Amino acid sequence: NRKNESKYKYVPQADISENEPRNAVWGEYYPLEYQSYLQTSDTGFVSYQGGSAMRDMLEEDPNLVILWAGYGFSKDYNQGRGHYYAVEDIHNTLRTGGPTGPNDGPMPATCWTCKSPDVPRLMNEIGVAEFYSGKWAGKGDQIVNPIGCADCHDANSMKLKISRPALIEAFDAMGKDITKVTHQEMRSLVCAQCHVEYYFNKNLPGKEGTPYLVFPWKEGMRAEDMEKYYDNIEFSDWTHQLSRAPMLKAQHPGYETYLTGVHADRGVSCVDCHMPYKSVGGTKFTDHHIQSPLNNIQNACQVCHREEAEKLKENVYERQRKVAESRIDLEKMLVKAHIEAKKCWDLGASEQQMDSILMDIRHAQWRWDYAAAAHGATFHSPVEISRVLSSGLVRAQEARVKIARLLAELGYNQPVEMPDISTKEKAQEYIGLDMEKLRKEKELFKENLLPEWLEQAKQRQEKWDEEKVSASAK
Amino acid sequence: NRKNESKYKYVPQADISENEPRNAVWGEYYPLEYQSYLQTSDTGFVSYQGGSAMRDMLEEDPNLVILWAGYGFSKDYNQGRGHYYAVEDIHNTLRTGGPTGPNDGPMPATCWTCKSPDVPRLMNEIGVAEFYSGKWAGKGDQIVNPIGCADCHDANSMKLKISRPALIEAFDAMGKDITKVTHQEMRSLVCAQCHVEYYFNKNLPGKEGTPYLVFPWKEGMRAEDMEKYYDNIEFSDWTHQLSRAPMLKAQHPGYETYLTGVHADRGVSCVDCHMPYKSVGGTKFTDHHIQSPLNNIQNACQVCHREEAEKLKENVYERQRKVAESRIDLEKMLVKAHIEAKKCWDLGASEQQMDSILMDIRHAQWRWDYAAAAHGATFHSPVEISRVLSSGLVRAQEARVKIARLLAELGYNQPVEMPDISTKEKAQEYIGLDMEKLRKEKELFKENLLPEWLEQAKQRQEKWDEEKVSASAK
Amino acid sequence: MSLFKNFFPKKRTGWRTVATVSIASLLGLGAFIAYEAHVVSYLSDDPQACVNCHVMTPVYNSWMHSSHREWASCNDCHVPHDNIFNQYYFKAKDGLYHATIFTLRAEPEVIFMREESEEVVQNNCIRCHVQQVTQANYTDWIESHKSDRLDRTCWSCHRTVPHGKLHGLSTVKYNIAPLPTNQTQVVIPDWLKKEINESKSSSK
Ligand code: HEC
Ligand code: HEC
Ligand code: HEC
Ligand code: HEC
Ligand code: HEC
Ligand code: HEC
Ligand code: HEC
Ligand code: HEC
Ligand code: HEC
Ligand code: HEC
Ligand code: HEC
Ligand code: HEC
Ligand code: HEC
Ligand code: HEC
Ligand SMILES: [Ca+2]
Ligand SMILES: [Ca+2]
Repeated sequence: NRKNESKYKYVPQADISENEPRNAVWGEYYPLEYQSYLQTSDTGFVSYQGGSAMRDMLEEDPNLVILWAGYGFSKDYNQGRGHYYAVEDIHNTLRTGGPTGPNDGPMPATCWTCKSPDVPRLMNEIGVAEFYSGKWAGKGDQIVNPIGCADCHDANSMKLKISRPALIEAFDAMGKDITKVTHQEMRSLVCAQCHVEYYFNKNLPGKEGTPYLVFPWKEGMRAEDMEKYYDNIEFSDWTHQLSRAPMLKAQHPGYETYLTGVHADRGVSCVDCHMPYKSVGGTKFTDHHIQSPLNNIQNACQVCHREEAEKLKENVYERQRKVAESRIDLEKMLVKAHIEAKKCWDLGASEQQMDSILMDIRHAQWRWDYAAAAHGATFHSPVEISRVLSSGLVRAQEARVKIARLLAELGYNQPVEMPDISTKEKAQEYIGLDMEKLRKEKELFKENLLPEWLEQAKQRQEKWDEEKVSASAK
Repeated sequence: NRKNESKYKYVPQADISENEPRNAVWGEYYPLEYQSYLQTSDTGFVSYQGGSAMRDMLEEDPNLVILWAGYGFSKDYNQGRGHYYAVEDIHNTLRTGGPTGPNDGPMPATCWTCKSPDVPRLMNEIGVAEFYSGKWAGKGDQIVNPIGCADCHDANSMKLKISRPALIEAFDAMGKDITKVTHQEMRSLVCAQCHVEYYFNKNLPGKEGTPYLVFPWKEGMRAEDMEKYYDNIEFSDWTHQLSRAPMLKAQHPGYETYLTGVHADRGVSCVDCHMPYKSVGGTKFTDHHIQSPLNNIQNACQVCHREEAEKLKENVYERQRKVAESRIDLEKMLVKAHIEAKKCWDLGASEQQMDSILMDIRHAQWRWDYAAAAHGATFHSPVEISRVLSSGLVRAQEARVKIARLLAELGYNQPVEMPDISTKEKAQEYIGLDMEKLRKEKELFKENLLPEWLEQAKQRQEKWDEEKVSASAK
Repeated sequence: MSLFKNFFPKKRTGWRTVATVSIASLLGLGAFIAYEAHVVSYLSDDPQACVNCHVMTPVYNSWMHSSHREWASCNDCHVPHDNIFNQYYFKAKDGLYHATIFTLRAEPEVIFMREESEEVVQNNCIRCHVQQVTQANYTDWIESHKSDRLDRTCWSCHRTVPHGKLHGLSTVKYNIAPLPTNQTQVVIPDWLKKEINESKSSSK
């Protein structure tokens, strides 16, 4: 009957094995989705603060180098590009350094988690904790396919699925059951596997020493809730090189901030805007060209808002511009606070004198980063982001007032001189980074180790095909 | 012909004279509108931060007493109630003091401008500048009818009209022509006659000495634009009693802030929310019960938003709560700044040392007031209001850092002790207000002068009726 | 020729006069109707064109207070938008019909859309909202939309779009503000205009 017919029309009898990481294999059965997915390789669109082009954030805003002094992000930080580049970009970033062998380099294997459908495959093969163990370079030969079908889909039914343990565990920690969500919620939760704040917990009972991927949602998802969570477990990502504050790094809390906005309130999912329906020759399908919706306003916004595209774009930019004003004000305050705190140390301040100042700095910068790191958040939820930034401003000013008093006590009662950090290069020089060396190491890695990884992966994948052919021949 | 017929069929041939100030006279011809207008006398609705009840703002938030030290608002400040009470409330507020005769009291006649339809009548009779001249008490017998029909309507055609010169002059100053606006814009501009920031300019060429009512829009309507305007003409409303900063008072910039919100962007007027259509029996008409739309969500919001009333209310409260957080943070910072600045003076600081600190305080508090004074603005335009508050926080922290350095220089290097201002009474005592005396004066005014005013007005109005009867008898 | 001759009545019967007069009066009547009802303005897209006729003011005012004011004018809903020819054909036909009823004073107290018009409106709802009511990814919103668009009218559920729940000529009491029949713009009363001009010159 027709019902069955439609069932078969939409669910082709695809022969894809579970956790198949190669998008092209899925693409044979779902060419429209695959072809649109491939378009995430396009880097031609630039918006006011987003888009698909490679944008060097440190160059656009050298303040960041100071804020992250002593931490990897001060070496290299770009805006996210399309999913197609996930693996390429993690190869290239200076943050992963230039490993020369499987046990070398600054980063743990956990860094791979959000970059590829090879991840669920490998987790399935070796176990989750085992996956997170060891150096980043230790699994380089295993992970080669950029984010794709197996990250979000079940190979048999094509249903949306959660492929990453961290999200399931985070729901658990909040006392929620991720298997009880609606279909519409799934249309955001597939993204929440990656577009969320995270940290590496090395003290999980039974897994001590492994940098286990955890989403810090136990106390809630607001900036203050996560801050409380981290304060409680006395966690810090690094110690600031200038101020010596115990810092937190916020990474893209995209899902958390989206939830506080009016679109989430109205049941609009990530997919409604970033993967709207598209018609090609009478066939409708979900556009897998995930990108800035401003490059696709007609399908992404005008479905619900019958405003002119120019006006809608201006709505977005206006919110982004307004929030950026406060964000940049807070940034400048933080730069001053770090450098002034350094002056205190230089003049012989004691730990005890610095204690509460450093906590203020930690909290102020956490709030700044929470607001800044989720690139979409200034549109997704401008009122919440403004609130968070204001609370950051309050803490930064507290720090600076205390610093002024302390400096006076230490005999220095005047504005602290600020270094020239007008360009990325100058700022990196100020904090003493040897960029030449870092770049050189990366070059060597790309000449030596990387080609080996790719060759091993190629052989592995070819073997799968042979196995499959011989299996179906049986 | 039939066209003329329709004119008469739908516009009753009311016999109302131009500038008739008595709402009941209009009410004879338009009973539905009049009766709904009368409901603005209802004081039964209280929302999170609004509603029609009398709310003593100084009691709810004693910080305000400190912020306005030395200015009338520190004596008495309530949230606006319904239009029905406009005249009663200006009689009762301690800000207008207890005048004993026409040339007595702290306030100028200009204060009447936004309180009554007697205003256009009187302006027409004696002239605009003459209206603004003299003391508030000098015109008390003339102004007795609360805000009403003649403020917004033409008596013949019932069309919306602008009855206040200040709005027309402000459009002029911006190079705009108010007669060229659309009907929909008029549905907000009638409100913009009063719900706007204003100041009294005593230096207008040709009108020196008269506190002429001016809307400071020449440079634009944003907080920074008006700030620039005031800075340029070196205007200040008063000198702060504690910090001696040259202060600005922002009064309800409701229209200006509304314009920056998404509803204005989408063509939604004040009237759409505050005076929606209403059905009674088989008739639809404009609900003249102007009030918080949260007391009327069905007509005010659900026409456009098919959300549940509870959810819509929560949307409003959520925005108000978030913005209130930053507002209160800024308030607390400003209280500290004023009191710390006072300490500087006490310790012998020089004008020159204080100069830039006081400008920072002026600017920070102006921004705070711009955000706080328009009670609706946290919903009308939460993103813009947040932006303005953040910029206030930045200026307040600049002031406090400078103060900390200056205090150290003056030999005082520790936190300044804060007085107990946990209640309105304590705060008013701290700034040395003799509330007993003020209340006493007001009592005397209400016993002696006020009854005279009302009696004179009654006689005047009775005479009009007699004249009319005899005129129609001719 | 002879056939033609026989077709007309005999010359002397005076039919010519009758015909001339009646043709002239028909044309005249048409012109009158057209003038009386502003038929020409009816061809425009300005909603005020519809309110040339007071019968349309209740619907105008309710539209004015509806969620659709900023997005859809009368013609967006009540005139076909499938092709230009159809659009103007429908307008002309409809306009003459309205004008005739109006001039004859035959308007009912409560007007109903004709079936023909209903179809037009239904198609227009769908024209704007097609994605919301057909697209699979919005079925979370309201699952029945896809079928509802075929077997019932949108406004059987969305009863207030855009004219509200009350229908009928007397449902709006004073249609004051928007009436083009009452075009004298007030905005600033004369006395105030004078005052301001005087005050301006005095300050120079
Ligand atoms: C929980 C998921 C998750 C983990 C774990 C994760 N990332 Fe990412 N990564 C993302 C997301 C999401 C983006 C895109 C952010 C954006 O720009 O919106 C991203 C972007 C990137 C980029 C491209 C942009 C840039 O910063 O230059 C690099 C490189 C990168 N990550 C490296 C890493 C490294 C190194 C680690 C380990 C320290 C890591 N990632 C851990 C989710 C993750
Ligand atoms: C497996 C992890 C993962 C999942 C699942 C994921 N993302 Fe991403 N996303 C990333 C990473 C990593 C990047 C940055 C890639 C880079 O810069 O190399 C990224 C980049 C992006 C970008 C930036 C693209 C551009 O052109 O600038 C957008 C937008 C985006 N993701 C949206 C989504 C949405 C919407 C979903 C869910 C439908 C989703 N992502 C699911 C990891 C993920
Ligand atoms: C970041 C998450 C993500 C990735 C990666 C992804 N998809 Fe999807 N896909 C979705 C979502 C979300 C939907 C919409 C499902 C819904 O609405 O129920 C979808 C729908 C589909 C559908 C159903 C038909 C349609 O167009 O709506 C097919 C088939 C599909 N995807 C194939 C693929 C293929 C092939 C790939 C790899 C090239 C892929 N997807 C990669 C998230 C993803
Ligand atoms: C599936 C429906 C849907 C989609 C898709 C959608 N929106 Fe919305 N949008 C809404 C709803 C619902 C609201 C809340 C207002 C309301 O209740 O009408 C809203 C509110 C807004 C607002 C006002 C909120 C604010 O911050 O002031 C803006 C601006 C906006 N949307 C822009 C966009 C843009 C730009 C896009 C595309 C990138 C988009 N929307 C996509 C449904 C949607
Ligand atoms: C209402 C529409 C809407 C929804 C829902 C939405 N986004 Fe966005 N998103 C946008 C817009 C608009 C931008 C701004 C793009 C720009 O600046 O070019 C954006 C930006 C982003 C960016 C940065 C892209 C870039 O170009 O740098 C990421 C990543 C992102 N969103 C991910 C998500 C995720 C994950 C979710 C759900 C948790 C989500 N979005 C929900 C509309 C939406
Ligand atoms: C430009 C118009 C305008 C002028 C001039 C004006 N007011 Fe008002 N007044 C308002 C508006 C609008 C409100 C309602 C504010 C609100 O609560 O939203 C108000 C409220 C009030 C209230 C009731 C609330 C309260 O503060 O206790 C009093 C009393 C009052 N005004 C007194 C005065 C006095 C005294 C002056 C002269 C110094 C004055 N007004 C000048 C427009 C004006
Ligand atoms: C002639 C000046 C004037 C005009 C015109 C005016 N207002 Fe007011 N409005 C006031 C004053 C004064 C108050 C405060 C009255 C009091 O507290 O005694 C007020 C109070 C209010 C309140 C608070 C009512 C409550 O219950 O809390 C609202 C809401 C309001 N006005 C909205 C409007 C809107 C909407 C318009 C235009 C349609 C408008 N006003 C036109 C002067 C005016
Ligand atoms: C604060 C401004 C304001 C005041 C005061 C006011 N009106 Fe109105 N009135 C309006 C607005 C706005 C409309 C709607 C006009 C429109 O939509 O074009 C209106 C509409 C009307 C209408 C047209 C019919 C309708 O209901 O839409 C009548 C009649 C009317 N008012 C009578 C009165 C009477 C009588 C009073 C005094 C009791 C009064 N108005 C006081 C602003 C006001
Ligand atoms: C005449 C139509 C209309 C009325 C009346 C109206 N709105 Fe809106 N509202 C809109 C439009 C249009 C938007 C912008 C979003 C969009 O484009 O869909 C919006 C946006 C919103 C938003 C999202 C903006 C934000 O700040 O995040 C909220 C919340 C909202 N409205 C609540 C309300 C409430 C509460 C009321 C009643 C007091 C109300 N609206 C009355 C048309 C209206
Ligand atoms: C989209 C709907 C909407 C529009 C348009 C709108 N308002 Fe409001 N207004 C509200 C809501 C909702 C509140 C919050 C009421 C509360 O807190 O109880 C409010 C609050 C107010 C208040 C404070 C009322 C109180 O109870 O204290 C005043 C005064 C006000 N608005 C005047 C205006 C004026 C003047 C305009 C036009 C310049 C305007 N509003 C436009 C919805 C609107
Ligand atoms: C958004 C679409 C839409 C717009 C815009 C619109 N109408 Fe309608 N109209 C309708 C619908 C739907 C009905 C049927 C209402 C019902 O039966 O409940 C209707 C009914 C009518 C009727 C029949 C009488 C009645 O009260 O049902 C008239 C007359 C009419 N419209 C005229 C107009 C005029 C004139 C305008 C412009 C001022 C207009 N319409 C704008 C959709 C629209
Ligand atoms: C000359 C006066 C006049 C004008 C101008 C006019 N109408 Fe009407 N209209 C009428 C009358 C009379 C009726 C009642 C017909 C009946 O029900 O017999 C009517 C009925 C209607 C109906 C319901 C009957 C139907 O056709 O289905 C609609 C819809 C309508 N008008 C829409 C409009 C629109 C749209 C405009 C402007 C573009 C307009 N009208 C302009 C006089 C007018
Ligand atoms: C010319 C385009 C157009 C036509 C025709 C149209 N609409 Fe709409 N409709 C809109 C727009 C634009 C919105 C507002 C969407 C937004 O919030 O941005 C809207 C909003 C709505 C809403 C949500 C707001 C509300 O009032 O509940 C409903 C329901 C709706 N339309 C139903 C209808 C129906 C039923 C019809 C036919 C009678 C119709 N529309 C005809 C453009 C149109
Ligand atoms: C059986 C009743 C029914 C019918 C028939 C129907 N709808 Fe709906 N519609 C609903 C319900 C229920 C909702 C969701 C709740 C709401 O928004 O009122 C809805 C929602 C909508 C919305 C989104 C409103 C928003 O919140 O922005 C639009 C637009 C809409 N419908 C248009 C249409 C159109 C166009 C048609 C005709 C093709 C139609 N509807 C037919 C019941 C119906
Ligand atoms: Ca983190
Ligand atoms: Ca002022």
